Amino acid sequence: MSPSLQTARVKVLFFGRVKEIVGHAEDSVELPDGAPIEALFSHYGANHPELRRFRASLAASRNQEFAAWSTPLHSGDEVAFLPPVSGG
Amino acid sequence: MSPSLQTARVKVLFFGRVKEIVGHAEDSVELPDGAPIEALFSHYGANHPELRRFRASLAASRNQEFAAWSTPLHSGDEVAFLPPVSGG
Amino acid sequence: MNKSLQPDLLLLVRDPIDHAALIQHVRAAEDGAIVTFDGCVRNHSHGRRTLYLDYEAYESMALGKIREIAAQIHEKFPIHLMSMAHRLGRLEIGETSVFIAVSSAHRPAAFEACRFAIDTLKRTVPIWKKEYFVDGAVWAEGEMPPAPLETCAAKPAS
Amino acid sequence: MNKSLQPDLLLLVRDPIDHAALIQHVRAAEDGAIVTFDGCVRNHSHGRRTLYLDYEAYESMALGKIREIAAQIHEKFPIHLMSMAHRLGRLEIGETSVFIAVSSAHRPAAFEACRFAIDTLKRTVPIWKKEYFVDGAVWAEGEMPPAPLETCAAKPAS
Repeated sequence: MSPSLQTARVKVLFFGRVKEIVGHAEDSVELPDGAPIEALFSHYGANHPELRRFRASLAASRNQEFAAWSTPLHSGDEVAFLPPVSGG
Repeated sequence: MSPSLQTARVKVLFFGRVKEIVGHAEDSVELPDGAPIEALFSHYGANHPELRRFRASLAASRNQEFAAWSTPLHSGDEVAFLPPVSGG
Repeated sequence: MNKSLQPDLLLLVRDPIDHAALIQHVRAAEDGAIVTFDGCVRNHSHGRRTLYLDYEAYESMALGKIREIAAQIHEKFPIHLMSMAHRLGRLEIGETSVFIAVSSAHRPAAFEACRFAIDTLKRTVPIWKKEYFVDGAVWAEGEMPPAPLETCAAKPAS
Repeated sequence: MNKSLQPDLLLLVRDPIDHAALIQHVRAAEDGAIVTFDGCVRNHSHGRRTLYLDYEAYESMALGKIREIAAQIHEKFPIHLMSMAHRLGRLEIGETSVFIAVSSAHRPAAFEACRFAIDTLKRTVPIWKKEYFVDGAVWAEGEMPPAPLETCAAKPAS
């Protein structure tokens, strides 16, 4: 049972400017179990070069908590790439 | 026209605990023109010894402005001896 | 008092304070923030159960001091408008004794001005509160207003 | 979140915010102070005339973050109750986007907690505002949430 043989299906959510770039609000992606959030972002960055320009200003979340980009992902996780917040 | 020959009539107002001690809300007093607020207070203190106990916690006002006890009084002035304020 | 034209709403009232009217007064399309302070009658004071309060004021001077506070906060903080009302007479538990509303483009000014207004009111406005308990009544311990400078004019010319 | 039993009123809403209900929720006989913050839509932003705003949220996470703010202010300040509502969707000029009410026995806690709540909301709650002008629309410049620590668990065991 090497980690690379297992896959994880995660739910991905997009908001604000990121949603406009990606073109939809929600996605479902299969990736190697334990892959970091960073790897998931690279997947979208490859398809949407404009997204890479915003990388430095984005925060990541996993299961509704802010998370480091190195956080490993597992099946059932919910991930989002969050632009700077501007509520209030 | 030495100052001591002139008299001044001033209006005196009492509030809160001071009003309860003095027994009324308003008074009109004749005193030498230029006499300080302190002298007016002594007049009431003589009649109401309990008032003298509160002297250190009282503020004086002349014409609706806080005033030093040494402020000289003239005809038409409105004076009050104000307990510590507790609005709000 | 160089701001006497400012259209702030400053009141001493004997009937219940109309919060909505005071807020409406400061609300304008150019503002992004409104901060309000509502001082209400607590059911306890120094560990005793309060029945009701009675507020008394030196009304003409109190209004003058409230106008001074309004002028000061316009000088100190970039706010738009303020309203302030203090109620007098008998107040029951839960009723509002003082209400302040401040509007500004950005929130720090509204927060700081509203706080300054109530803190200054409690130190300088001649209003007194008598607290009624089951077993008696006391004048609330108050605050001493800032002492004015002694004036030399008191000495008669000799 | 050891304060999950606290009966604070914490809402995301799509209809106009009911200020009176939020204030009523925190008002109690043991309180002497209620401080409120009303964040409303300004008619201008960075020198341009705003037509309207549109707010979007990551709703489940935003509610979680708002509950964290409530738990934090109960830990930090001796307050009694708080209510907080943020509106989503299209908002016109002058409408309230966020409203916070905090009650306490004495005023410093209510002021400080209310200020802490709106400051923290603006840094940590995933809500985004799009500003519409006559000549276009932009996402408001926002604030970066505090960065979480990098986790070592990311490295696969080799």
